Amino acid sequence: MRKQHATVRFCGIAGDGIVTSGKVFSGAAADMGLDVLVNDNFSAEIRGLGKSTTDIRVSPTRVRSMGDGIDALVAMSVGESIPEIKDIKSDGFVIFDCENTPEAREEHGLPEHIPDNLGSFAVPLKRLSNENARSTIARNIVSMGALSYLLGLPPDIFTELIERKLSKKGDKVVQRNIDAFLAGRSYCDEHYGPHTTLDTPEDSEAKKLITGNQAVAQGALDCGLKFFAGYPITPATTIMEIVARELPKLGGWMLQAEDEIAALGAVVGASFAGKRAMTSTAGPGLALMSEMINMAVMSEIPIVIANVQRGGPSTGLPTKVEQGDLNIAMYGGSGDSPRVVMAPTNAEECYSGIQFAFDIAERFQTPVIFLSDLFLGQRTEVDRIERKIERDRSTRVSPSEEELGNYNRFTDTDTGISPWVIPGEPGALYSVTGLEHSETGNPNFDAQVHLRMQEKRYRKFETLQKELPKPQIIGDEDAEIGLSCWGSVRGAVIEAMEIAREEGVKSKLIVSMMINPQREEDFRAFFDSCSEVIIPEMNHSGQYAALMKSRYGIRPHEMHFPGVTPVSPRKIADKIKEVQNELATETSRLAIV
Amino acid sequence: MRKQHATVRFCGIAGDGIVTSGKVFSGAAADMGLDVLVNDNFSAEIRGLGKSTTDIRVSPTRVRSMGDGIDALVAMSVGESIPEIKDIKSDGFVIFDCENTPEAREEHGLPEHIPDNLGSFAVPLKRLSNENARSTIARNIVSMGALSYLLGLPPDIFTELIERKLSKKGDKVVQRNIDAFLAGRSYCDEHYGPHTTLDTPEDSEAKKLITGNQAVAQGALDCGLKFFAGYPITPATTIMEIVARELPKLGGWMLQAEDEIAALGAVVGASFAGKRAMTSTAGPGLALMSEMINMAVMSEIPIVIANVQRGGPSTGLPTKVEQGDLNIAMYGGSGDSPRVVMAPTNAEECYSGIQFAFDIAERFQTPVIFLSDLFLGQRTEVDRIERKIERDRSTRVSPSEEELGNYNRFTDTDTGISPWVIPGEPGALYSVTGLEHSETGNPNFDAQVHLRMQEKRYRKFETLQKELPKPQIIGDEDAEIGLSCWGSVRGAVIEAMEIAREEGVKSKLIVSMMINPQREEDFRAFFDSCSEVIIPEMNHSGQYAALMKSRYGIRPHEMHFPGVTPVSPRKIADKIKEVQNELATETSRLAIV
Amino acid sequence: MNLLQKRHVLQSFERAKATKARKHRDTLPTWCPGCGHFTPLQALYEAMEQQHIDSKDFVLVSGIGCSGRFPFFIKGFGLHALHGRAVPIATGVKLANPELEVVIVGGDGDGVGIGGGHFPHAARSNFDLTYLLLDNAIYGLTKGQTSPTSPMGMVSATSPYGNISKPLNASTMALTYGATFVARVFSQDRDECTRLIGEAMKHKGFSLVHVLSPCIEFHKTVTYESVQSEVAKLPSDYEPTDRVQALVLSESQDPIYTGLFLKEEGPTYHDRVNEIVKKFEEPVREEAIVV
Amino acid sequence: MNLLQKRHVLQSFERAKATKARKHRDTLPTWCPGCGHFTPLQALYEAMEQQHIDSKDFVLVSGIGCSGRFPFFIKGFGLHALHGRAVPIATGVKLANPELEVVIVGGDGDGVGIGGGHFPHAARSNFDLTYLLLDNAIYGLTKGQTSPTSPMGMVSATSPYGNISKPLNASTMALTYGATFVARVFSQDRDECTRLIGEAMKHKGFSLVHVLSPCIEFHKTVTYESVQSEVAKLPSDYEPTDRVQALVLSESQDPIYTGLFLKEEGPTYHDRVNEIVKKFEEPVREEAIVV
Ligand SMILES: Cc1ncc(C[n+]2csc(CCOP(=O)(O)OP(=O)(O)O)c2C)c(N)n1
Ligand SMILES: Cc1ncc(C[n+]2csc(CCOP(=O)(O)OP(=O)(O)O)c2C)c(N)n1
Ligand code: SF4
Ligand code: SF4
Ligand SMILES: [Mg+2]
Ligand SMILES: [Mg+2]
Repeated sequence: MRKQHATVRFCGIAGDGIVTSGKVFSGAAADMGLDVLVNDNFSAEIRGLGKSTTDIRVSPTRVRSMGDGIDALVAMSVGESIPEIKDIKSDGFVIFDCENTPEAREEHGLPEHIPDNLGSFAVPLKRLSNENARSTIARNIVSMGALSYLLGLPPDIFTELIERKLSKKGDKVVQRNIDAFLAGRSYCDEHYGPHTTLDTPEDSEAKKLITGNQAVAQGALDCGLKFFAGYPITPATTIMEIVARELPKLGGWMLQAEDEIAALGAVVGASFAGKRAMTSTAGPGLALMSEMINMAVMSEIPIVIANVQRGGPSTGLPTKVEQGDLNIAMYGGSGDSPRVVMAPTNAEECYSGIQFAFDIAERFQTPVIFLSDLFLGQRTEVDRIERKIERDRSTRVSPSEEELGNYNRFTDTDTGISPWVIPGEPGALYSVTGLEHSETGNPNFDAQVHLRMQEKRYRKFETLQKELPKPQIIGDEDAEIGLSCWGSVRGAVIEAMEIAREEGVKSKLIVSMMINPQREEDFRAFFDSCSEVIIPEMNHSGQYAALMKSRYGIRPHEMHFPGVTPVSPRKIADKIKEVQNELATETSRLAIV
Repeated sequence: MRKQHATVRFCGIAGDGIVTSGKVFSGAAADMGLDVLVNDNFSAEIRGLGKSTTDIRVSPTRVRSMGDGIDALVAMSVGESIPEIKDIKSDGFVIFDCENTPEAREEHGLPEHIPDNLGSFAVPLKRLSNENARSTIARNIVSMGALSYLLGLPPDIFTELIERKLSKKGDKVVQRNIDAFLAGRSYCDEHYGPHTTLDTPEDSEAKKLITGNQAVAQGALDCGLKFFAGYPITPATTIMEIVARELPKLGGWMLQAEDEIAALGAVVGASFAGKRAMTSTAGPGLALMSEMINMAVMSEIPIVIANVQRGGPSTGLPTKVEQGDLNIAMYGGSGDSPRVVMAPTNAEECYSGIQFAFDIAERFQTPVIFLSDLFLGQRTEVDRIERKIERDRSTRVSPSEEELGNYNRFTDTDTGISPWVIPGEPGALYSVTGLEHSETGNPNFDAQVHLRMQEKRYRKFETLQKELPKPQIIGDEDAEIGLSCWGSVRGAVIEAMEIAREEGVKSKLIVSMMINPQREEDFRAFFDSCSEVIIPEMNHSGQYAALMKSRYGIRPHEMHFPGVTPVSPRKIADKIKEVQNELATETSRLAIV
Repeated sequence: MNLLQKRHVLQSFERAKATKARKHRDTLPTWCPGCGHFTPLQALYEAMEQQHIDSKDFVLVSGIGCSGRFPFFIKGFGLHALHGRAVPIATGVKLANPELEVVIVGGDGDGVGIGGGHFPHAARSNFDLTYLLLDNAIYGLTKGQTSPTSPMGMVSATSPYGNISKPLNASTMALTYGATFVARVFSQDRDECTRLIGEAMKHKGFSLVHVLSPCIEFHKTVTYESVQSEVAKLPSDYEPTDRVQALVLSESQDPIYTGLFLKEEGPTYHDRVNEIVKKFEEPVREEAIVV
Repeated sequence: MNLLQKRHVLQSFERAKATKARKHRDTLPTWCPGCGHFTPLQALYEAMEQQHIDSKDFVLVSGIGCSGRFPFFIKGFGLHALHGRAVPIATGVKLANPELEVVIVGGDGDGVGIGGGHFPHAARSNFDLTYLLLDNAIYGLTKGQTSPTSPMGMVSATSPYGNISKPLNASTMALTYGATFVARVFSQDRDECTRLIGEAMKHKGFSLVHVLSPCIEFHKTVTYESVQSEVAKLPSDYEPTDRVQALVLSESQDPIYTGLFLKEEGPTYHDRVNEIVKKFEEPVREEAIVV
């Protein structure tokens, strides 16, 4: 049968080569010019008994989300794979190991769990690996052969990729793996024949791949990052690891601190000394940084924190996604503590967004919390980034000659932005503090001074609001149903809207990387133009919805996805239809009266 | 002239005996049976150049707030006192030092700042102190004599109080101070004659005084506190200091930790081991505790945190009041992190509230953040507390014999509450973790398990909501204007409503110690019954208002007082009148159409 | 996990089964087969066994890290805490109920990195706690970053050009802080592990057992072999009574000494608390105290 | 403040005026008249003066406490940070711009209490920072609670029945952590203060100057007189080159030695960073590095 999209899942435990399988399959797909999205699902354990899966969704057209269900399951280990079968779509199939011939497949306990409607392909992975690669280690490559055959994908690009990836290990290794791959194919050809045919892309140019975390690191490095301090934490560690390797090449440095407080402290210090500086972390680390973020708010020091959200609360679910840190990002400071909160929705925005974050942080002398999430940070997607390399970029507001004459660090201006002089620059000396202070920077606890400085700190946000780009509005302008969302959910929402539209219901979406501040007029106008609003997000309590309710007075339909796995476009599409339906009933009921 | 309320301010610097003056005056007033409220205003510096003032408001009827303006200023030092003159009401007066005779008063630079309408009483404080007490140190006692005379208060209760307080220091000291006091009186009698006559109370029984922080400590000790760990921080330190002294007498212990994280960590440990345990802190400390609070949320360990709010953000204004920590209390955890938030409104509620906090924490196995504030915590007020002493009180839910048979630490129940077994008790062994976990307590990252456990953690809050006492509704039931407030602002709001009522505008108020969860139906019904809602609070960004907007969909008039000093009832009264006015215009405009 | 690996895990575990300390017979540790942490786990089982500690009176508080998973592999009460915070939490447990046997387990990152601010105070206060610090000179759970005990020059994802900070020495730190029991042991020396963990638990006061416990998955230079070749037992006539002497020997890198550096008897924090609390129980004395 | 007190403050301050280091001629320190911290402040002025440090290149990072107010009394750039966090913040300042002279000032509570987790890492990494730890064995700013360096038995509002934890020793800790310059001085010994602060600033690497600086307002037992009677200068022939020797002498309580315990030359953290960064600047070598 023909398919447009297809999602493949490799499932196994450590030693099964799940990650490699994912890399090879997605790499080959990208080489063919297919659009690709990869979502890894690791256990929080290092090896031991942990299960891991990798989903790869490919399509000749744009892949926006992991979709609903999978088309093919490659079951590398039995026990772990059985619960995955339920995710397979009605026209999908399973590949699994069999000792010898398909007839012997009953031995393994897996086949009886496969419903009749599914394709069920027993392949002697271990045997073919042994025969072709002299070891069981190439089982995943055998399965790749089987899979490529059953999906109707040509072999060459796979073999080329295998050759490229393994060339360093010598010809023998390359040949053995290619043999294993081809053995998987011919076994299926012999015993089963093709199953699915995936559409091929019009533009078959090979695509590059990138993860969200890579895009964040690249973006920061390209726009003048000079100092990074961090503490390892899943799923943010890769950002600091890339920076550790790349920053010294550009004359900068990554400091591994003793904890998150020290990491952010060093960032505050470096920024005070005039350098673009950042850290990356996840929920527990962000919680530890609360007090230091506030220090930066009060002393108006630019900092950028890339927070890659994982399941919470507390240590929570380190290797699972959730959008749970909006509350703490917005409200995690004691006292009245305004800060910028941003949320990129895909790898492109990870790149452009982090650059914008630096521009804002520096110009407005404020912390920026950049909320990525585990799904976005770790997933592999097609690299659509337009690089913008400007390594001595600065958006700092320096004082004019005149302003320097009578310099105050915290001059109260119309914009709320006070020109600043960096330590080491001549013409002005001052101290900053986390205490309330007057324009000079010296501590001051007078009621009027406090009022004035609070207003100044908030005024910067009004200035920023005016300078922001417009939010994106997507979909049918005349739709009654409006949606709003944030972060990596955007892809699934757009896909859901497309599904709903195909099924006869129009809708529209407002979404912006800017969570705080936001162009409130645009949002208000959008919500005013909707009869009903739906807000889907990946958490239990509806954190973004609560913000929208408080800010715009709307009463949205909230959809709370508990995290762990990326959200389902189908469920959102159904909700759109359901709400439209209610609306129709409502209207007709009103008409009757 | 006769007066009902009177507010007296002592102003000076370290060494002027401001605190003693406040204690003596408020003590004497309470001894006379007057109602009393004292608000100290210290500088954040230890001594050096810091200024301090003490306001004492007294009245034969209930004193609910510091009111607006002062009736008498006792200027102990010139430079510091000049800015205070503007706060004096039109019929008020100033007492200040003069070298010798009133004629010589020009020397001091203060009198020219005193407007003509005010009483201006030069008294040779230093000279009379020297003459009567052989030192300048009794200047404040001389001023007390002058003040008591000018307010028409009888001398005996003052002299008795002086005798009582100083008796330990010997007869000579007592006599010298009494002489100084009487010298101040006779000087005024001789040179000026009486100025004001304060109404005397019907019930002249002597009153006891207490501060909010004392009430918190007392409440906790009376309901079974066994362990306290803390780290000093203004304005919460006195709670830990009282507990340090009193807890060992009851077999418990106060541990001074190395920081706030360790303090709360020790509380978590002690509570896990089955003891009622708490800590106290203020904004910067609460920020540091974010991660540990979340640990308690996730592993369902009861903890109580008394957070005495001071000006923020960051180190902020350590010795000034603000209601700025509602956001961090509610939302300061990473992930979806439900917690109980309470805010007492006066010393009685500090006492009863903290006891309720322990009952809730233990029964619902949850953190409770108890938001007092600097004004409430430090102010002295009349002790109206009904002691409830139950030192082995427990609201813990233990498993039945049957439940113990097949014990799971986190059994999913209808109430969300899982019976718990304390380490050391027989019959069940388990581990808890900040990771997501199944009913057994063991780590588990399955989507369904996460969903189930999140629901369970939130379900406890629904159960609690049903068990809560009704919120207080105060004022005229049929009023169109409704108010809501939280914490120590309540007193000023009630006073404002009384003022507005006297001036012809009715209003009503809903207020509850419970901020989260809240009896939502009652609040909704109240708001539904109002045409307009006003929410005054002591912060810049309207944190409580934002919560009410999000939770109830209301669009209130927000009043943001910037903190530093307690709020003004007059301003709130004016707002009530203004909103009623608008409403009237609106209605009549509608009527015209 | 291939069969060979599975067998390794099972074997490590089967040996442990011999004691009754294990919680669930069907729970396998989640560590990599061959991880250094298996032996100290078994040693702890045995020490508990030898001292007849009732599971219900045993509380294990752990940090976050591979080492932090101990509570789930042992029979008793467990509190798998936050990264770096096991020490203060354990303090609360012990002060609230001194009848409990409270043991702390954590890694090097956990203990002298993020938790390094708590360690000095637990030691100087002489809380009656036993602290097993499993030092693999790396961040294991987060997949192999440089830790505060990593050697200079170590290459890892966070120090791709080599670590440029001197490593810390947990034993020396404990001695400086005033800990009253300080021992170091190589995790593969099972008998020594059992003996020292047992002694530490018996000791009244704060005890550190600094376990050199290699990470076979991520550490390329600190391995069983490297540690084996660097360690040497303290001289047989060494008396663990002199703090200065202990400091000097614990600092040595060539060889790295293992064994009991110091054991000092004296009142624990709780003993001192009791002294104060008791005064209030005696009615005659109560009046004497001016508060 | 009575005139006498005012005079004391002014006098302490007038003396300081003699140097140009003071920021505003009209800003008086907010400390209690007679506070131990006045002399180290003056000593810092003088050391800056002697070394001709340009104010614009001087950054003072301080913690929270009475000692933390230094930045407002001095001519230069100042960052009055959070309680306990001056050390990591200063690290960031220095790494971002090594041209700046970065000095840290903080109290005992700030440095070995709440900030005690950062101190080890700054020392072992040998960041080029000078740390003035003003130790008054009490929490001054919050009005006199027990601190981690308070003597056993000390009565305060938070230890009303006497402190029951052993005090920590900041000098010994710094030595254990690997600091390359460790000195202790009595705050009233003005010349020694000036000399050692100057030496510390000149030293390339992490320098601790542990200043015994009594709190006259709240401390009843650690006073000018008590400290004066307990301190003794290090023997005149003492060579500050041996860490173990330094450890032993720094531990001594009778007498409490003052002077320079250790000074070790060697590359700072930044020197090592530079070495790495330089490799990438040299095009020939760049290719050699496999990343
Ligand atoms: C506040 C916080 N920061 C970071 C982490 C991520 N994290 C988990 S374990 C770990 C390090 C583990 O290293 P170590 O303590 O040496 O234990 P090991 O795994 O080596 O036994 C880190 C950084 C976390 N869980 N919490
Ligand atoms: C996070 C946090 N906790 C507590 C405080 C309150 N606090 C301010 S200064 C201080 C202690 C000061 O003692 P020390 O560091 O010894 O300095 P000193 O005042 O004695 O010079 C404390 C506890 C704070 N500002 N921030
Ligand atoms: S990663 Fe290292 S420390 Fe962790 S379980 Fe594996 S071998 Fe052990
Ligand atoms: S309280 Fe103590 S440390 Fe603080 S200024 Fe006064 S004397 Fe100095
Ligand atoms: Mg480790
Ligand atoms: Mg101090």
